[in-house]
Amino acid sequence: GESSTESNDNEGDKGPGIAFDVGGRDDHSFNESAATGADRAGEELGITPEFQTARSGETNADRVQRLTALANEGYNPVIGVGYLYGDSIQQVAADFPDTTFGVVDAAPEGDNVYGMVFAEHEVSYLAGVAAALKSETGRVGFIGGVNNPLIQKFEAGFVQGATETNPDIEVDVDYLYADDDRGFADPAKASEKANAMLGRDVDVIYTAAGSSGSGSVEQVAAVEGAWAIGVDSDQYQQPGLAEYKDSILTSGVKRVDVAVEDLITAVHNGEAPSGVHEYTLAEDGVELSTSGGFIDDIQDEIDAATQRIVDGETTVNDTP
Amino acid sequence: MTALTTLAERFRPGAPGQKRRGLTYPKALLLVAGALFLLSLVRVITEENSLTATDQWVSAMTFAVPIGLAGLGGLWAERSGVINIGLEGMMMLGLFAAGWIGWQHGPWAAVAAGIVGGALGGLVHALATVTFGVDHIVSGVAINILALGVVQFLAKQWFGNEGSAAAEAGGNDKQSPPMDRIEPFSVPGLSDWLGDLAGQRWFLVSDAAGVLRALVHNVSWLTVLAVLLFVGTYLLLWRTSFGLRLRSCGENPQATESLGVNVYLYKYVALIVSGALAGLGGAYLAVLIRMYQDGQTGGRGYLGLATMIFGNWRPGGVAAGAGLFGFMDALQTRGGGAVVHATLLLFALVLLGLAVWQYLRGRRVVAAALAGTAVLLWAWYQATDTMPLELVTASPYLTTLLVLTLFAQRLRTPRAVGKPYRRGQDT
Amino acid sequence: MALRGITKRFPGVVANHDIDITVQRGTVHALVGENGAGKSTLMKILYGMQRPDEGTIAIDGEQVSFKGPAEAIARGIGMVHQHFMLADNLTVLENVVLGAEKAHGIGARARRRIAELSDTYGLNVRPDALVEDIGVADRQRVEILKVLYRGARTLILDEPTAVLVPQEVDALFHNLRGLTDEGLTVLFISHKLGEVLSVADAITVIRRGTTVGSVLPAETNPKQLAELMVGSELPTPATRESTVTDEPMLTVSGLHLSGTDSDGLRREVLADIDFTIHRGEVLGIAGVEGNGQAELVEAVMGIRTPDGGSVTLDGAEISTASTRHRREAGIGYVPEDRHRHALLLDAPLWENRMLGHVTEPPNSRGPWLTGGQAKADTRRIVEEYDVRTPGIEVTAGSLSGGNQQKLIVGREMSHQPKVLIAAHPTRGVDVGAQAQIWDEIRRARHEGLAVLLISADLDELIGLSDSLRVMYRGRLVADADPATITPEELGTAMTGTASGHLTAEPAEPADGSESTETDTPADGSGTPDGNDAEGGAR
Amino acid sequence: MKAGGFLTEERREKLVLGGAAPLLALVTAMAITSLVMVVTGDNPFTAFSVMFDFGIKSDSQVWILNKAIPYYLSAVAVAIGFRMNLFNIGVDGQYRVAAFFAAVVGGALSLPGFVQIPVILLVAMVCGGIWAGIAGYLKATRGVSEVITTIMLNFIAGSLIAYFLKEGRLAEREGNIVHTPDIPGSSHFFEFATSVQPIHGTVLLAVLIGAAYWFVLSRTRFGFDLRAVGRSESAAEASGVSVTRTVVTAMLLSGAVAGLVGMPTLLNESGNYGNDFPEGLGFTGIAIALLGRNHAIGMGFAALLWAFLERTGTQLEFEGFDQEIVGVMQGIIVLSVVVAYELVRRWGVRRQQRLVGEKLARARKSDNDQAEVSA
Ligand SMILES: Nc1ncnc2c1ncn2[C@@H]1O[C@H](COP(=O)(O)OP(=O)(O)OP(=O)(O)O)[C@@H](O)[C@H]1O
Ligand SMILES: Nc1ncnc2c1ncn2[C@@H]1O[C@H](COP(=O)(O)OP(=O)(O)OP(=O)(O)O)[C@@H](O)[C@H]1O
Ligand SMILES: [Mg+2]
Ligand SMILES: [Mg+2]
Repeated sequence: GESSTESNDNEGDKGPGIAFDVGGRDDHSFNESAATGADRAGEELGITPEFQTARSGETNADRVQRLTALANEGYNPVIGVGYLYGDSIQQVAADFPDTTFGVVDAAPEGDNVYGMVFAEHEVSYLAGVAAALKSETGRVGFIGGVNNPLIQKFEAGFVQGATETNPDIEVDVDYLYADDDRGFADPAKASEKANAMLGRDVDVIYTAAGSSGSGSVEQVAAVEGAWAIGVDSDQYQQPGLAEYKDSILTSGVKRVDVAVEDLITAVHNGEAPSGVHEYTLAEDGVELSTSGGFIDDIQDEIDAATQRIVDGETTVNDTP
Repeated sequence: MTALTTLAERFRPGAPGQKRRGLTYPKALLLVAGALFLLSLVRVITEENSLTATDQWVSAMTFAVPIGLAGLGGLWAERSGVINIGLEGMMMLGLFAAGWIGWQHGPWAAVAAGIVGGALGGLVHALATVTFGVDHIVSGVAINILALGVVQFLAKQWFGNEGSAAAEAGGNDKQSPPMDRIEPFSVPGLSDWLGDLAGQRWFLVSDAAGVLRALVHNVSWLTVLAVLLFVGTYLLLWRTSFGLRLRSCGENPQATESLGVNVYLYKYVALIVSGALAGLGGAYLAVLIRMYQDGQTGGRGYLGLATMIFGNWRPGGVAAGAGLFGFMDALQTRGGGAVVHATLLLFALVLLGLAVWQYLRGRRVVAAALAGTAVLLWAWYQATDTMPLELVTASPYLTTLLVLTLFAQRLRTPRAVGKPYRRGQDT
Repeated sequence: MALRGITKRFPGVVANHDIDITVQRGTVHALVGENGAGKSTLMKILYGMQRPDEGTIAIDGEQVSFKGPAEAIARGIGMVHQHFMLADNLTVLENVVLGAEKAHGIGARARRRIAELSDTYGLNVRPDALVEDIGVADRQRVEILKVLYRGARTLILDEPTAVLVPQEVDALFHNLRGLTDEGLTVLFISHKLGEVLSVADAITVIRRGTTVGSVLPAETNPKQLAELMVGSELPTPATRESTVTDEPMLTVSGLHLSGTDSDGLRREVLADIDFTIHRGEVLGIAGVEGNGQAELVEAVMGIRTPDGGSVTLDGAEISTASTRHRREAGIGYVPEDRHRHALLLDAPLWENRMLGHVTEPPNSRGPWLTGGQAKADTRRIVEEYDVRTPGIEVTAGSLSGGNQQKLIVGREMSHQPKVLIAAHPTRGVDVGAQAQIWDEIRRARHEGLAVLLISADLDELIGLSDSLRVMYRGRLVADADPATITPEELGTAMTGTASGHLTAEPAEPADGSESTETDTPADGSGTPDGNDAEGGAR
Repeated sequence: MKAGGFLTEERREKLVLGGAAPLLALVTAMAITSLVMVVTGDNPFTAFSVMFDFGIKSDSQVWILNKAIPYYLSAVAVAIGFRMNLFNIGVDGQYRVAAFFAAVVGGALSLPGFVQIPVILLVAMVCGGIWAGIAGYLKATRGVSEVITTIMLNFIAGSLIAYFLKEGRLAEREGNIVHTPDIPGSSHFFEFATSVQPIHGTVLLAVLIGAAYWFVLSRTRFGFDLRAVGRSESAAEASGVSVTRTVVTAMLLSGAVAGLVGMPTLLNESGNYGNDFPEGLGFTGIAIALLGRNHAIGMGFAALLWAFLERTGTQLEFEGFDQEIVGVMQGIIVLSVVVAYELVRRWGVRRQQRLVGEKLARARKSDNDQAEVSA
């Protein structure tokens, strides 16, 4: 019979199509951030973005299909959110040379593919600086959801930032799972990990574990004088964590929204960006949030550290 | 191994005065004391104080309860003769229902909702297996698939709908809005006194105090409820006529029917309770993290099934199995590699003890094998200081596998479990 | 109690048709009839387990209609089923009080009541024993106790004697007499006409689902009764002309087997078993169930691994051979429990024909099955052995017991075995099929087959065997000459009271062989746990 | 004997019975799903027609076929266990372990394709077999329920792979993905070109395995033994089958086939095993084996149906439906299929017993008549 491609000939005039990771558009994390960016762009440009979400347990074929369908329906750019979309984007992009594809957290190749990666290690370095300065016990902790390269970037930056600020500081590093994406959705486990760390006199905990993070924040909030540091978005603002916001020191924010908004705008303006772009501290692609004002007192040190990184004085490692 | 062996088991030349199997209270106490002693010993040797720390045990309980509740649910079902591999699905239903009701009406309502949600799953299983006579495993698997589908579908419809009240309150496709907390409680004087005692680091005494303190310090009300359910299950199933009837449905339903007992009814009741318990396990998770979140059950229903077999279809055994699981899980979550590394020594000692026991019973080969394994573990312990995260994560599963391998042959399945039963049919 | 015009139809079968029976209070009333005559069905109707399609039941002149056993129990009716209805994993006490907890609870009061009943009727049961640990006769008494515990005034016993030795039967009858003296009524089914005549006050004969007559024991004899039952003359298992040769076919020596029970203790199951069966010889082994016969058979078949001793088949040592190898080498096997050990109930007949001989033609060539040939051969068996079936594609489970057994015997005989191991080959099989099976065994024996025969039916055992051994607690304790021994003597020997060579007293044999001709072995109730789990495997 | 007449009747009946159950199930499932959609305010007819229209597109068909390949293999692995009453929940762990080590070996070697592909397949089958064999061995020798061991082994498999799937151990890093070294292009499986996307050559592998499954089970002595054990362990043992050996063998075979589950992905798509390798195919296999009644062809249809639902579910999103409805459909279909099969089976058994009874009654009646005549 005819293929679904043949039956559709709307060419790239439908605005952006966004394919989310399993978390979905309201995951209070990078998916949500991407959605915010798309919505903002949509509002400014008068277009409506299409959002699609992955099911749990998807394979590459499912992602390929989702992206194909979006491209096929005429959405442009088509953006995959999450590194899992890396391979599939590359594959689909080859079939739709006139569409621009974007992907968050991955760096695939292709003339019409735009990879948006973030310098998580740089912002984590700043988080490490803040943690080291704020810690009274001299022990800080890092909890990763899954021990994979992406989360290792957070770890590497955080440890480096903390130790370079205070060479005597002890950093507890722990992961929830070795290789199981459950690590991004297991608050109970994160909560136990945090509780154990707090029991070992750790008083600042940086948690890079997706939705598991709330478990950790909750434990920290129960301890007087202890601080939690969030990731991805400004967790101080997050409605689900409102009751603990006074314990959220700061968050290492990835401006996925900015990246996505820029890409949509560019495509709307007839450009077709390609290649891999790293959103770094230098261009505000990542930043340490200041809501709550808890780091106002150490803002100078943080600014100095930022400057060192921007100037290339300090090179932050992206692997532990 | 095969059905033929049952002939041998039945054959008891001049059988009078046979012994009843199972643990007597003194034996059980002795075991507990022995375990505590070993634990203290290992604690002192390895200086891993968290082995007997209160927080470790509180956390063990937190991990153990949902698995234990699922296991208890499995026990109800299998004691009535129906295999319930759908526990995972029933747990999901409980988790979902709790999250759904919880954010609107508070955590206790969530608990009730979880129970109802799980019970509905149990009812479906009863309908399929008892009324329609579908193979138990087949029906259970189908329920797991269905529950997953329904829960994800409804979560998207009810929590993630743009502009809905739930979405406003923080819900999304994968999670419900948060609910209130159930505050844990501590027994005032006792908790502190035991805390002081535990702080002394005295051999055995402080260890006992640390462990016991977990029972009075920061205890979740739901844990209390779970403990009551275990005790209640024991009393109900082994001390009342209701329980006798229910258990005999799992042993010989034809005989039970012939004595005027409505076997279908008992199986229905058992399966609904089974689902309700699994649902409560799900609700426990929801209350713990204060919301429904996709994938929270994470295979705990299957683990519950494992603890049930591990526990020889008895509440005490299920509790012990879930406890072991919770303990290992808490150990690895809280302590990581170093602490799990310490348990190598613990296992080596336990295996050594078993080896001695087997040797005394005249089983030299088994004893030698156990002793050999113990030495290997000890050597491993000596040669390293920590364990890789991957192995640590696997430790609860490896432990379960090891324990079952050692003891599976002493287990006693309800006779008629898994057999389709039709009223008035002989076979 | 009066049953009037009872009719019960099953799909395709009229199990009961216009049954009329009147039972007087305080009597033992026997019900006889061949396999499948509808006796059990009738009793189940009386006990409320099945509803009659037509007809009425009156108790003490009052019409009743039971919706389930509970209502029958409430009216003082109790039933001991043909197949034991006990939960093995529960204690005697638990089995007894189950369903009747209201009466005395499930604790100390119940235990007292059980002890009381046990004493009153001399039942001698131990309330805290696990049922799986007790013997068949004890189980039987537990079943009776169950009924009495419910305060039954009418007892239905469906073939209670099938698995008992004569002494145990006597004890049971003594108990029954005690009951009727107390004013209870006993309804009693048996295939053993001698027993029926000795214990019953009245006898009703059922044939093909309907009552064909009521007789008083004093006015009839076993032969007449049997002819009334079957409607024709009966075959006899007697076989006298010897075909025994001196060529050893199967030699078992020094066989020893011990098993580990669930407490981890080792027990001796078989000890010092020695025997030789020659070409053309039938060796019968007598023994109360559970004395090691089943284990002996399994050890010879290679299903169990003995810890000592040797088995030699036709000069070849097979002590360590696998079951399959032994079967290929020429051992045929008719197991005791056909449902569990001889058939795949859900598989069609032709697949069942392959079972146990799948490595031999016509079932396979090399590693490949030859389904066509197997089917053709199944048709032959069905024809030759008169297996009543609509075709070879139906499942084995849908055949009646007798026809299943004919198929099994046909299958085993089709491979020209050198040795046939037959455990209760005619248990639960009706007289026609029984005669056929006996004929088949005799014919093959004539051609040189050696047979190891195990049977609870002493008449069959005596009638078919060329030599007899008695097994007790895992040992062969005595031997006997079938030409002279009587069932009673053999029964006595089975209880462990005799050893060495048994010789008969001169006067007995004539009477003994008389009753031989009329008794039909009981239905397949010898496996007390026919509804057992097949292992705990899941 | 009117055997001939009966047989045709029987054959006809078999056909009717065979067709009745799936039909009943499908109708029930559609009815219930429609109900759910109506309750949640969606129009089921629109949804079904969207799914149907999209599902019959040529690229959809290729996609469905490709997607069904691992599902089918997984179902066969599960079915081998089912046929002898072994419940292998561990296919999931088995295929992951197998695919991982096969990928490692494939990435390390660079032999010509026609040598290397078989080597990779062999490694996968051996690894899968070993992983399942552990459960089989423990069941056979220690009596440990395979249900538990395979569940535990699934979790342990995850840890095992996680240990080796690290940069510096057996894997390399590429952006945020860690994966085993790429298998040389020459060792990729061939594809069938079509007017749309190519069809994966591993479809042949699936067909081959399916045919072997059918043939071994129904046409060989070994298959007979295996089925005998599944139908009655006690009868099989008494008939001379070594139950313990059959258990171990069946688990090994099941594991070996499970080992192939990851191959279509590895050899036709990814070319390596990374932390984006699909998980959970083993559980899907259970559902598909149930749906297809462990039947070689039935499972094929079931796998295609599953893939069809997944393909068309995504399309539903574009029309404003929730794709999660597909999960509900899958659950309902499985449940209604098992219930429908049981009902139809029971009806068949009753019919058969009635036939036997009638036949017997006829025989008796004629016996009676004869007896009366002769009397
Ligand atoms: N539940 C049933 N469904 C269909 N047919 C049945 C059922 N129970 C019994 N029958 C049929 O009814 C007939 C009578 O069976 P019943 O069990 O009453 O025989 P019986 O006289 O007790 O035989 P036996 O001496 O072997 O115990 C049998 O031939 C059988 O075919
Ligand atoms: N519950 C039942 N439903 C349908 N048919 C049944 C049922 N029980 C028995 N039958 C039929 O009854 C026949 C066998 O009944 P029954 O067991 O009473 O016969 P039997 O000759 O006494 O066999 P056995 O000696 O093994 O007890 C078979 O044809 C079987 O199909
Ligand atoms: Mg009967
Ligand atoms: Mg019968």
